[in-house]
Amino acid sequence: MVEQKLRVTLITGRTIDQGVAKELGKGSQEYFDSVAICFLDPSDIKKLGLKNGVNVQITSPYGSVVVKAKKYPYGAISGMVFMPCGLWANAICSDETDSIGMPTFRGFTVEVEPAPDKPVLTLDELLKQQFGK
Amino acid sequence: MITITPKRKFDVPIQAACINVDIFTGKTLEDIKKLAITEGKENLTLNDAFNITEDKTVETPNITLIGDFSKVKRIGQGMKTGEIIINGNAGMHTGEKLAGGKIVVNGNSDGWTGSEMKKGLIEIHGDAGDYTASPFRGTDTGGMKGGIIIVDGNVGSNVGCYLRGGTIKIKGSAGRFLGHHMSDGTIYIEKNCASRAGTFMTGGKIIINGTIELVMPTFTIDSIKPKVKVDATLNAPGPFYVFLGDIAEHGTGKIFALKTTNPALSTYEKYL
Amino acid sequence: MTEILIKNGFVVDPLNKIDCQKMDIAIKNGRIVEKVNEREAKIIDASGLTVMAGGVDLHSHIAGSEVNLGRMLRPDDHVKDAVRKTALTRAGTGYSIPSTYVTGYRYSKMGYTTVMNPSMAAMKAKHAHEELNDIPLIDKASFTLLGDWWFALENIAKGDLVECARHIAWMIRATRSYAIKIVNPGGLESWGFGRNVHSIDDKVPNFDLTPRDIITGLAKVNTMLNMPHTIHLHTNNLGVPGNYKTAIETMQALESVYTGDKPIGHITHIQFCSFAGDNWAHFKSGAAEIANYLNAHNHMTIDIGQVTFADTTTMTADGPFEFSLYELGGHNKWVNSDVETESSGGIIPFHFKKKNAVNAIQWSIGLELSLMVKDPWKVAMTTDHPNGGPFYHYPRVFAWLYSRKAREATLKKCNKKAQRKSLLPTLDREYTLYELAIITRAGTAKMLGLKNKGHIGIGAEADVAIYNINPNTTDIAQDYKPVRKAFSNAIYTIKDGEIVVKDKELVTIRPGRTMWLDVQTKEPCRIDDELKRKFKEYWTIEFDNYPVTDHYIKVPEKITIQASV
Amino acid sequence: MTEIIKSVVCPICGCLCDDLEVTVENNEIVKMKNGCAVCEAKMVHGYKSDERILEPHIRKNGKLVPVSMDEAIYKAAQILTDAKYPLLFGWTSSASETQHVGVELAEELGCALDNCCSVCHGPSVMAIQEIGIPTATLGQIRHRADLLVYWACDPWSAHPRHVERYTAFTDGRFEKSEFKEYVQKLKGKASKKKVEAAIRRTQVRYQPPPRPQTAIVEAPPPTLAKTGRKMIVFDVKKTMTAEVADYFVQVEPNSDYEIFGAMRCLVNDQEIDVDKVGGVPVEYLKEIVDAMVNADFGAIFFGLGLTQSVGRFRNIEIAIAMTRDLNRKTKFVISPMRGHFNVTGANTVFAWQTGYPFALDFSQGYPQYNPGEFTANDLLRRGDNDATLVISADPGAHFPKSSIQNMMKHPLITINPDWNAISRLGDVVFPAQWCGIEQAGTAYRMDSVAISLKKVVEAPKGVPSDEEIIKRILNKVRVIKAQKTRKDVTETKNVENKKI
Repeated sequence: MVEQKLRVTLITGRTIDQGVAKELGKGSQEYFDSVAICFLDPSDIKKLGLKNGVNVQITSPYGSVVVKAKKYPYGAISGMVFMPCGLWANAICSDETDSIGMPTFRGFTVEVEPAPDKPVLTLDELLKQQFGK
Repeated sequence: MITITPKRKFDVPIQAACINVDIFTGKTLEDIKKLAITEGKENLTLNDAFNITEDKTVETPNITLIGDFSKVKRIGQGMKTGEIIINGNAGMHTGEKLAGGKIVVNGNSDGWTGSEMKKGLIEIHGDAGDYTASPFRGTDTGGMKGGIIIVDGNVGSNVGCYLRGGTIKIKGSAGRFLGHHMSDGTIYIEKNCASRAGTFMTGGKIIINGTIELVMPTFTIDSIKPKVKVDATLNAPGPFYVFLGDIAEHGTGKIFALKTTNPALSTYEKYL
Repeated sequence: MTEILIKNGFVVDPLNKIDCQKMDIAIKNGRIVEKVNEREAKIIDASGLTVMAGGVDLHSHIAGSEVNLGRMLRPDDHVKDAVRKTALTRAGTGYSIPSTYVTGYRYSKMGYTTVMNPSMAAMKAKHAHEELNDIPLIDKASFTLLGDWWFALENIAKGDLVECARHIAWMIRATRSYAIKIVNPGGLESWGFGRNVHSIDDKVPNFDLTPRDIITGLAKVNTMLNMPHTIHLHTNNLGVPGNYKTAIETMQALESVYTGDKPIGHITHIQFCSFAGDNWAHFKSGAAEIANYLNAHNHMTIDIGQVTFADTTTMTADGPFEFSLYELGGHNKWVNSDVETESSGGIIPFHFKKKNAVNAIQWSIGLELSLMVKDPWKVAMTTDHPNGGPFYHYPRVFAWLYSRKAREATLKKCNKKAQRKSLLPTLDREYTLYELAIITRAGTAKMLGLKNKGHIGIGAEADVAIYNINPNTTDIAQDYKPVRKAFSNAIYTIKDGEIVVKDKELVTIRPGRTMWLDVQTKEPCRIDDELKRKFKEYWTIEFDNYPVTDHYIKVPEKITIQASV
Repeated sequence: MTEIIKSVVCPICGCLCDDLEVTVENNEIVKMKNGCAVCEAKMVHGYKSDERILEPHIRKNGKLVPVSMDEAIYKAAQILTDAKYPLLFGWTSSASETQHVGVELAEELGCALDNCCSVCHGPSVMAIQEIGIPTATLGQIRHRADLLVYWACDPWSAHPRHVERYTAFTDGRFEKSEFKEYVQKLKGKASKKKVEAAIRRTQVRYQPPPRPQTAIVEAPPPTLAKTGRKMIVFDVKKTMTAEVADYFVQVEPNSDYEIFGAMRCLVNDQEIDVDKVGGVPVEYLKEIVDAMVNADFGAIFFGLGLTQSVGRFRNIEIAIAMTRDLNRKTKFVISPMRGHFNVTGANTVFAWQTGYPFALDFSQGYPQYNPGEFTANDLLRRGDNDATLVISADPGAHFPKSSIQNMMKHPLITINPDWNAISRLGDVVFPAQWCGIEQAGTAYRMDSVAISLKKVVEAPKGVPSDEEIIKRILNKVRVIKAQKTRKDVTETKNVENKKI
C-alpha cells in the first residue's frame, strides 16, 4: 500500500562523498549532489511509491526541507532516514542541547513525503531562504 | 524588604551573585545600589541595570525580584539565611550552593538551580531546567547534600545528579538521567519519568508516581511494596515495583515505580 | 641591562659555603659580579632579609601531555582557584594542576627560578615544549622517558650498550631533553598487555631482559654519555606496601656501576617507595631502612615526594601503579594513556587526608627520610608536584623540616594509628636555613650538574630570591608561621638580573629558557634505511616528523656535551 | 620546476596521516601519493578552487564588497569591542599557534570562547571529566590490539585511512593483519577508490557469504572466538566499515546506553532481567562480551553516533565505564574518533592556558567553564551573545538552522580560506591561508600526539595566515580599548573640573 507520509527516525552523519565534496568546496556541484540528499530503505521508498532519485520533503517540528531520496546502499535501515550532515539536514534539526552544547542532530522522528514537483534548493538559495543573506 | 526590577530587557547574560540576603544585610540602599555585577563583559553596578527600592515596613521576604530575570545568573548563590522571592523567571545557577534560607521562584528557573546545595528550601512554581540540583562538571563529591527543592512543573534532564542527601519533589515529569550517580537522598516525581533514571546510582531512592519510560537493564527487580515514605510529611501509597541498582556499580539504590501506571513492567514479575 | 646591588642581606649560599653572612650581591648583565658602580646600579636594601639563589626544583610535573590531560580531567579542581587577568598577567586557574601562566607566576613568587619537568614521553615531546614556552619567568628542562623504549630494551638485551648510548644521544637531541628518565622499568612494557613486573629480577614479557638489566644498563649509558644529571629513576613496585625492599635492591644493583667520584643514580619521590608492611592493613614506614642505606652509601641521591595533605591529582608514567591505586577505591576518575613503543601513563584525582592512616603515614615517611638521611646534599625537597601536593605548598614542607613544633602541630591532627606508627617524635633534627638552601637550590643544582645555578657566587646566573626572614632576630623553629609565610612569597625575585617580583608582586613578565642537551657521541647514531624502516614499524609517525624542531623552543639554551663513546 | 615533498601531513581529519608524498609544480600541487580520497580532494583540487577568498570583504548595504585589510581589521576590532558579549567560535582547522593567540584575544575581550568540539566530541571530553578514560596512542593499538570495536562511527567515510594505518589492516609487533599484503599490492597500482572496492571484494572472499539484510541482528559468527585480529562494528545502520567487519551489530537508534549498561553487567558476571536490549538479544551480547574478555588487548573507537544521539556525553561515560570494567579482566582502551584535524589541539591549547578545554567564558576576568552555558549552540539558542567571530570552521553548514538565525541578528566576522556557508553569511569576511598547505604549524592527532604540519606551496599574494589576522585584531582591540579608557578618563576629568 502506498502511503502519503512516512514517520521515520532521522539519522545524520558523514559519508565519504560528503567528505570529498566538502573539501572541493561548499559551493561545488559535488557538494550539492552528495549532501542535498537522503537515504531510505528500499522498502520504505516502495511504501511511499517512489523511485530512486525522486525528491522528497522531510518535515520535523523544527523545519522542512526538500531533498533527493536515494536507496541506502549498504543494508537495511527501514524506519530510518539517513541524511549526510550539512545545510539541508540542519534545516530540520533542533537546537535543543540538553544543556551540554550539542544540538539534536539525530534520533528524532520526522515525516517523509514525496515531493516530485518541489525543487531542491541550492546552497545559496537555502541561505537566502533561511537567513536572508 | 528590597524590591528589584529590571530597568530594561536584557540581551546578554548578567551575573549577579550579589543579589543575596547575606550580602544585603547591614548595607544601606545606596550601598546596595553600588554592588558590582557584570552584563556580558561590561562591569556595572546593580543600579545600572535595576530599579531598587526599599520598604522598611516589610521584614520577609528580604528581597523581592519582580520581572523577567531569566538572563540573570547566580541569584542567591551561597546564601545562608533569609528569603528571596522572584516574581518572574529566574536564570541559571539560582540558589547555587544554597546553605540556608529560602528562595521562591514564581515562574520557571533555568539550569543548575540549587546546584551543590547544602541546606534550605527552593520552591519553583513553574518548570525547572536541566541539571537542577546537580553539581558542577567533573565533580563527584559536590552533589546536593541537603535541603529541599520543590518544583511544581516539569524538570529537564540530569536532575539530581550525584545527589548525596536532601529531597527533590517534582510535581510534573522528569527528563532523562534523573538521579544519575546519586548515593543518597530522595527524588519524588508525581508524573512521568523519561528513561535512564538512576543510572550509576549507588544509594538513595527515586519514587515515580507516573510512568517510567524504560527501566535500565542494570536494575533488577527486588519486590513489590505497598507504600513508600518520601519524607516526614508524605507517604506515597502504592503498590510500587521496587528495582535495585545500579548493579553494574554494585549499587543499592532503589527505584519505586507505581504498579498501576506501569503495566509494561509486569514482565518483571516473573523474576520475583 | 640594569645593574643591581643587593645590600646588607643575610646571604645563604651553601655552594660557596656562605651561611647567613651579611654581604652585598652585585649583578650585571644577568650574572653575579664582584662589584657594580653603586651610583648607577639599582640598590635593593636587603637589611634584615635573607638572600638566596633562586630555587631549583628538580622534579615537578608542570607541562606535557600527561599534565594537560590531568588539567582537562579536573574542572572541579580549577573552579576552586580562578586567577584573574591583570594588566600584566594572564588569567588562568589552579588548583592542583595550575594552567601554564599561573605555574610560572606562582613559582616566581616563591623565589624559584628553575624547574625540571621530569616526565616527557618522547613521542609527545613537541607538546611538552609548546607548554613549556607558555610557562614564563622560570628556566626549565625535561627528562625523556626512556626506560621502556624498545630501541633501548633491544640494545640492552643484545648487550650492545654503545649502540644503545648512540640511540639515546639521538633521542635526547630529538626530544630536546636534559636527562634519562626511567619509570617502573619493564613494568610499562608489561602494562601494554595489562601486566606488570613485581621485582627487579622479573622477566619483561616479549623482551629477554629484567628491570635490573635496564637500570644498570642505562646507568652505564648515562656515564658513557657524560650526562650532567644521573639517571632519574622511578622504581618498580611504586606504591606497594613492602616496596622499600625493591628500592634498596635497586640501589644495590647500581653499586656495581659506581666508580666512586659522583653519584650515578637518583631515586625520585622516594617516599612512595619507602613503604614497609605486607599489606595496607599493616602499612608502616620503611624510612629507617632506606635512610640507613643512604647514610652508608654515596652513589645515590634522592628526592622526597612529600605529601602535603591536599586534594590533588596524581599523575605518572607508571600506568599499572595508577590502576592499582584506582582499584583501592574512593576515586571516581581513572585515566590511562599508553604511548606506543615508549611508555604509558596514568592519572587519578587523589585527596590525601590527615585522618586516613595510610596518607598520614606517607606524610610521616617523607619527613622521616628528610630528617634521617644525614647528608642534605643527598636529598632534594619535592612534592612530586602535583602527586604529593601542589608545588606552592613547599613552604609548608619547609616548616615541617625546620620546625619540630610545626610537625608536631600537624601530627596531632593526624590519624591516631598513624601517630603511633610515626617515627617523627623520635627525631629532633631541625633544618637550618643553610640546609634548606641545600635541599631547595644548591643541592638540586649540583645533582642536575647546573654549574651556574643554585648559588650566587661570582659568575653565577643572577637568579636571586630575597625572603623576609631575619636569621639574627628570628628563631625559625619557634616562629615557624611567619617564616613559612615569608617563603611562600619572596620580597624580591630576580631572574637573569631582572627584577621580576618586587614587594611580593610580579612586576615584569619575561620568558624563561628551555635547556636541552646536544650530546655528541664520537660516532653518531646511524640514520640509514634500516633504521627508518624500523622506525616506521615501531611508530605511527614518520621518522622525518618525529624530532622536535627549533620552532618548538622559544628561548633555547643548548648545552653541548661530549660523550666518551 | 617539479618538487616532490615527502612526509607531508594531511590537514583534514583527526588521523593526521603524515606519510603523504606531494608533487609541487610551479607553486601548485599537481599530484599526491598515499592520501585518501578526501585528502586528494583537498590537497590536489579543493585548496585551489574558484571558491577561494582572496581579499577581505565587508557587507555594505547588504552586499559583500572587497575592502583593504586595514579597514577589515578595524571593523572587526570595532565590532568585537562594541559588543557586550561576543563569541569566538571555531579554531579546529587552525594550527595550535593560532588557537594560542585566540585564547589571548578572548581574554582581552572578556568574551565567550568555544571550539567545534562542542558539536562533535565535546561530550567525550565531558565524559572524561566525569569518569576518566583508559586510552592509548594509535601505535599501541596497532602493535597489540586483537579485538577492535568501532561503535557508532564509520571510519571508512570519516577517517578513511584509520583502519589501514592504525588498526585492523596494519601489522603490529604482536598482532598482524590478514589483509595487509593484499592491500599493499593493490595500492601499488590502483587509486584509492579502487582499493576500497577491492577491499570490499576481499571481504566477500574472506567472509561467509552475505546474508540478506534485515533489521534483526544476526548471531555472532564463529570467527569471533578465533585468535588473531577481529573487528566488531556497532551502528544503527550498516556502513562500509561494517561490511569489512567480522561482525556487525545493528542496534536500535538511541539505545546505545542501554546496551552498554547490559554489557557492563555481563562483564561484571551479573545476570540481567531482560532478554533483549536495544534490539540485540542478550545471548548475543554475552558472546560479544566473552570475546572482549578473552582478548589480549581490546580497543573501542567511537564516533558521533554516540555523542550526538540521545544521552550524549552520558553515552560516552558508560562506554568508558565498560572499558574500565574490562580492564579488571584484560587490557582494554577506548578512544574517540576526533573529526577536524586539530580539534584535539584546540582542547589541548585551551586547557593548558586556562585549565578548560572548551565552552569558556572570560566575562569575569578569569576563565569560567560550563558546557550548556558557554557552548556556542547554547549561547546562540538563548540569544546570549551579541557578536560572533567564526574562524576555520563552518557552523553555517553544521549548526541547526535556528542557531544560525540567531547568529544573524548580530554582526558576524569570519576567517576562512574559502567561501563556505558561513563566509557567505559574514559581515566582515577575511581570507586566510590553508593551514597545512600554505601555512606550517602544529596539530594534535586524535590521540593527542603533536605533529608539525608542513607548508608545501605559497599562499596567493595578500592572503595572510589566520594567526596573523587574529594577532592584528588583538592589537587593534587593545588600541581601541586604550582609546576608550582615555576617553572615559577625560570625560570624568571634565566632570570633576566642572564640579570645581
